[in-house]
Amino acid sequence: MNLPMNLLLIPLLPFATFLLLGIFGRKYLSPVAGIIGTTSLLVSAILSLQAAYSYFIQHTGEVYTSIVAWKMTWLPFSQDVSIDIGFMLDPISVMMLVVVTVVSLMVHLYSLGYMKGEDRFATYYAFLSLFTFSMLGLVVSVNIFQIYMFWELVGVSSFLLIGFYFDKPSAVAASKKAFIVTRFADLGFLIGILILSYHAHTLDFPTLIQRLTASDSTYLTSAIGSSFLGFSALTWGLVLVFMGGAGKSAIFPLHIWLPDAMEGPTPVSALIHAATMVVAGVFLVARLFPIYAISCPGALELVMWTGAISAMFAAIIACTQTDIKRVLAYSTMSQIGYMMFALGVAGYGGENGLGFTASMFHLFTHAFFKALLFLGAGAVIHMIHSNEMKDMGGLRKSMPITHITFLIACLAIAGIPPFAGFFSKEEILSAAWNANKAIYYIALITAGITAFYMFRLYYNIFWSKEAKHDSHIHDEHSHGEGTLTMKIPLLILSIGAIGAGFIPFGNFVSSDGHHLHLPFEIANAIMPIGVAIAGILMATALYKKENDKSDKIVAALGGIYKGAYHKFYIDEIYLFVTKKILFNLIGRPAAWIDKNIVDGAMNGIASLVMWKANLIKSIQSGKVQDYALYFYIGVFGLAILAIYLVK
Amino acid sequence: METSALSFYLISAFILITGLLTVFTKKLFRAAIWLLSSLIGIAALYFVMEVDFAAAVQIIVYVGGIVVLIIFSIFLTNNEGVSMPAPLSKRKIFSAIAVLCGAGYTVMLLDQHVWMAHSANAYDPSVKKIGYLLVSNSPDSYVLPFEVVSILLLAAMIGAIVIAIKARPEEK
Amino acid sequence: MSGVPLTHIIIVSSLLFFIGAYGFLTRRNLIAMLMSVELMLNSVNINFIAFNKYLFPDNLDGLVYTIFIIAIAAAEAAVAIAIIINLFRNTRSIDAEDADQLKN
Amino acid sequence: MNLHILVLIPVLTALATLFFKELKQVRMIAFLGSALQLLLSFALLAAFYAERAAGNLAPMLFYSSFQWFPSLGIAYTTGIDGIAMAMILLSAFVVLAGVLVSWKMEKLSREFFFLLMLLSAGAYGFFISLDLFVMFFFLEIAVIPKFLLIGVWGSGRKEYSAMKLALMLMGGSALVFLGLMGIYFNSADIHGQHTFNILELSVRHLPLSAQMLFFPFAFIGFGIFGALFPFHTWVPDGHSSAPTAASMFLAGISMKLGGYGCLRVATYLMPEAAHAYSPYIILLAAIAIIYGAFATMMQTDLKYINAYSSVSHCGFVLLGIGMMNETAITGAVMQMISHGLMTALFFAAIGMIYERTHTRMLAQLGGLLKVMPFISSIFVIAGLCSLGLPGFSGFVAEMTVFMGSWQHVETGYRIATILSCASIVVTAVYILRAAGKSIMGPIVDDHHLHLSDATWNEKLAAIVLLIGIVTIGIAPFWLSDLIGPGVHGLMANIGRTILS
Repeated sequence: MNLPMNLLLIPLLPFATFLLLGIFGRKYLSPVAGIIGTTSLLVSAILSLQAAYSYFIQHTGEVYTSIVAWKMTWLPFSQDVSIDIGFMLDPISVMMLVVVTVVSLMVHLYSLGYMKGEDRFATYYAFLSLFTFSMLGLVVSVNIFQIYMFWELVGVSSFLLIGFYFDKPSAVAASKKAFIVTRFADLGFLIGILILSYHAHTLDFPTLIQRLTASDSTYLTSAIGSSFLGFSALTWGLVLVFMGGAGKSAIFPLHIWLPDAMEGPTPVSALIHAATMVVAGVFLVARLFPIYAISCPGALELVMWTGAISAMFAAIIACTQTDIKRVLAYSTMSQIGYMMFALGVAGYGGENGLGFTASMFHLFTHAFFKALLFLGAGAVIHMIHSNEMKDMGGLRKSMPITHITFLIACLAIAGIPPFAGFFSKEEILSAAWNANKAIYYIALITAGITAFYMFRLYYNIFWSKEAKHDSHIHDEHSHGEGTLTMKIPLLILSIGAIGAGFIPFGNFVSSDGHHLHLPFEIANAIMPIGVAIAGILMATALYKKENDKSDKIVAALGGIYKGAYHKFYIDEIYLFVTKKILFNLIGRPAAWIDKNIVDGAMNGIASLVMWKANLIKSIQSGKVQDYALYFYIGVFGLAILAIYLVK
Repeated sequence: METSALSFYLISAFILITGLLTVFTKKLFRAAIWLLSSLIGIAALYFVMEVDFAAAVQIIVYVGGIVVLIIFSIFLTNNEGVSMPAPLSKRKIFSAIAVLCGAGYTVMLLDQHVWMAHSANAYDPSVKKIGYLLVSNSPDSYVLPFEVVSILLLAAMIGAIVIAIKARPEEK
Repeated sequence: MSGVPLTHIIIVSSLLFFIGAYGFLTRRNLIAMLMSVELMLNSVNINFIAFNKYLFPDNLDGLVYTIFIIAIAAAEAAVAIAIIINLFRNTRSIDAEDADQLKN
Repeated sequence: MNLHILVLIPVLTALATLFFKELKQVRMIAFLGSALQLLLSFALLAAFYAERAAGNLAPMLFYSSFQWFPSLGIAYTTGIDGIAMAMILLSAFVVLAGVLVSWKMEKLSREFFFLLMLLSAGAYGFFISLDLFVMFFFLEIAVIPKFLLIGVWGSGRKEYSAMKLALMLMGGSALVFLGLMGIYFNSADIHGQHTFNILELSVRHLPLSAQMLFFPFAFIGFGIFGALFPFHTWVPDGHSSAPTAASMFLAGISMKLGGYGCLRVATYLMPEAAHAYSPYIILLAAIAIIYGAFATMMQTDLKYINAYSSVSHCGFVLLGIGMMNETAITGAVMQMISHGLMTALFFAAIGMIYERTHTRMLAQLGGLLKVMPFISSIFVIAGLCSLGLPGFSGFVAEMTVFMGSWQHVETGYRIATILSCASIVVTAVYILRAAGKSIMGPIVDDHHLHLSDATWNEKLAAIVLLIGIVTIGIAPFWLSDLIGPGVHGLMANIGRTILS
């Protein structure tokens, strides 16, 4: 195997770039910042590909074991429980290594051209490297607290990147919203960790999984034994950990931050909100998958249903959005719903592990074509300087490469055979078919809707209105289709979008490490292809030529359409909850109580003393005779006292 | 009731009545006169108790000295004619209560208390013995307090002069 | 003088004392207060002499005390009157109520 | 390597500042004094490690004792263990940063630096002394300078806050003294000898009745210093009207005196009572954390925000102590150190902003990132640290407290832990609200445009504190190795209550 040193280099290189650009970037290195960032990512990508090659290809023996290349005790809590940082090689972590580094490299390359004019160019690359470092750290973590740590770092870097154009109040609000919602989910994750570590007496992944899955282990019985509000502690732990994952992967209840996160620069959305960060939740559930599958099927059930709902819900909203980045954001949410419920339907080991492999395969292929979609959209926005569909149309002649690559990506995501999306989605559907019919049908309908809204997007950008844009192409300030550095990533990713499907994923990634032969029957492939083609035809009919058919349908749908367009008013509900309840019902009274009651009590004591002092003061009236009287009374009292005491 | 007991009761009644009158009369000068008569009554009491020296001193110093001094001060502050304003009602009530219960309590105590005489032999307060006590150098004599009192009197005199002296020029 | 019990004398002196006290507490005039103080001092003298005569006849401490008290009373009266005159000179009145510069 | 130099240097620096007139010399002396103090504490740390490496496992190292009042059993005994060592390092960092931040203190600069040094001398003395009376003595030394610093150099309602702070701290020290008397008189050894020495007292078990009576006095007394819930009202006013350096000292060091006192005096010497009262402590701490966090959300003045967040963070310290197990107490000590550093950094940043924009109101601030990038990034870093972001000390301390509090035997206390965990969300809300409004977003009023960025001394101050925060954040094992044995020593006494 390769030395731990060059494994460690993979995350450390982006970290070094972050420090370098962060401290010295602004003043000295800003012109050359892009080059530094990209080269360091290139080296890191090569190293991870080499690690993947040596881990998968040169692999001997039947089962892929998880190898801990390097581990160090970071913070000891007690003898057996401590946070340690390490580097673990495991089928899913190596796969994620490859995905993260490759997509991050593409985004780095793309940003060279896209972000050229920015004044905070170096800081942008610093934050991008920080993000890549924390994502890599998250992926290779060996300890559940290490994953939590890098989880927070990923959250902060997404906060910094979303709020990159910080002089736009909407960007600042979006970054705050993203961070607070994910932070709320991390709270669940933290409590989940506390529960699991309390019962398993360890934070280390391999031992944690071993202790909570071995049927005879005392830890497992203690975890299932103690219950709270009806559910066992283990279920609470796993559900809360899933809540953490759901927050980061924008699953249904906690998805409100993803559409607003589009305020960030488009390459950032491509990297963070398409390929890497949003799949962190899926990766987390995959990492703890044995516990979910073996010890606590209830939690897995919850994962399945939330995933399915999220997929369907997002697909419906995506059909109504006009901002192309928001369409892609909802499509990401829907695809992640796919991955989640694929994990949900899976069991542990052997044949019923198909869901797990399908989910990972979909994650792998989705990273490529979704990043491609975002970068393509970025190129379009870069030229048109607006996100709205209505300003676009007929761009296929002025942006040939973007057009072709965008088409490839749309075909891939819709699930048309030769492209990667078809293979991974078909595996998910067959896994769902074996496990749960209802989920299968939901997935089928969602696949159709996905095809529909993707091609709606495609036609609106590249076809429908012709004339309006000729003026745009010739005026000087438009960059045309963007520099070379923007085109290369598009081409590489489109190769990925086509080729990724043919990789025999089964014998690399599986729930228990054994090789898994992915069955490929034409029979159950027909249904998804048919549904996809139907979706595409409907979209062509409505949107290829500029016509009012789509407006008639919108009028017909009326209320539903408006609801979907406004994201079913979930944002407003959340806002109401936070604004009314948290701010007014708890925050304001807390501040008021502190100012008046607690502080008032202190001031009250002070004024009490002052009042007493005034009372005493009046005794010193200055009249000699008053003093004489008090003196007399005093003497008289003492005399009585003396007499009684003496007697 | 021998004559001396009777005379004692008469004199003490006289003392008490004149005392009350000094305290309650409106006119300041008249109060001084009642004080004078009360002090004379006390001197008579000493005579009745056969302590002639004390009576003599009482008459010379108190009646002759202090009351005259008081009358002088009344004239100096020229309000011999004026009648004093009535005391504040609040103060009068409080002091009346205090004094009455004080007096009542003392009288009640005196009734129950039995006095223990320490020696039975006769009491002759002859002037020779007083003189011996005051100025002889025997260990139990009072020569030291005697000297101290004389110094005190000297100081009092100087003090009185300094306080009451006409305002010095620079004060004006 | 043998017939008069000691208690009666002491009652007389304490009554005189309380009369003096009452006078001191209520009189509005500083000189009147001085007079009441004289009364109180005299009642103390009566006490001394009475105790000396009835309880400790063989030595004359009581009598000597009385003499000293009378002397001191004289000194005290002198100083008091000097103060009163001075006060009169400043505030034109010797009413006890006005003399409250020491008010808080 | 005797410890008296540690107290001697600040006192000498304080005296030295009195002999110079202009600001230049005075601040140079104060700077040299505090820098020397920092070097000395590092030397002490090295000696400490050497001593520990050489196998000397005595609870207190560099032990020395001089008779002061032999008849009463009071001796000037000094000695340090891991916890005291960490506290000394914290104070050294904050003092140096404090001096650097007040580089342009024109007004009565000589007295200002004199009082600062006196305050730091009190803190050092408090941490190294092992005699209850001497500890109380140094605690008192530290109170008066605070009053003067706020009263004279403060801003806003400075007289009111100075008076309030002084009175409440005096009240606190009165209670502490009562507690000390309770301990002193109830701990006579076989032949009737009383003593104030902590080591001897820890061996003599006080009768339970005495403990139950005097523990509340000692704990509440020190609690008032450490912002225990109902008695925390001096914190917002005191901190916000204090000058920058004073509020750094107040929050950075003097609130730690309270926490350290609660741990070393109240809990260590009266463990049974501590165990009996722990439900109340935990309840108050949980309230302080959540209540403080929510109250912070409503504040509009930057300094009030940081002051209230200090109340919330100090709640963690008391929560850790209340949980009475080794991990939680280690977490409490770490939280003291991390909170000391980060709140000092936060106040420094706010001070710098205030010096330039002359306003602390959120409404009047905006978009400072473009104008003063260094100060804004310091402000954001301090915010993220108090948020509990990994890589900074806040995360390390809070996670240790959470892990420790979750190990508590009784499952009823999980609610307190969940409540305090929930505070990380509320903290995130108010930190981002403050940072979002003042640092990011558009420029609010245009004459902020030509404000200058941090000068060299402010940068140095920030870097000094940053080094502390990041070293703990990146590699916390050195801190837990330093504190671990110290807490283990305490647990010998505290632990016996859980077993019995």
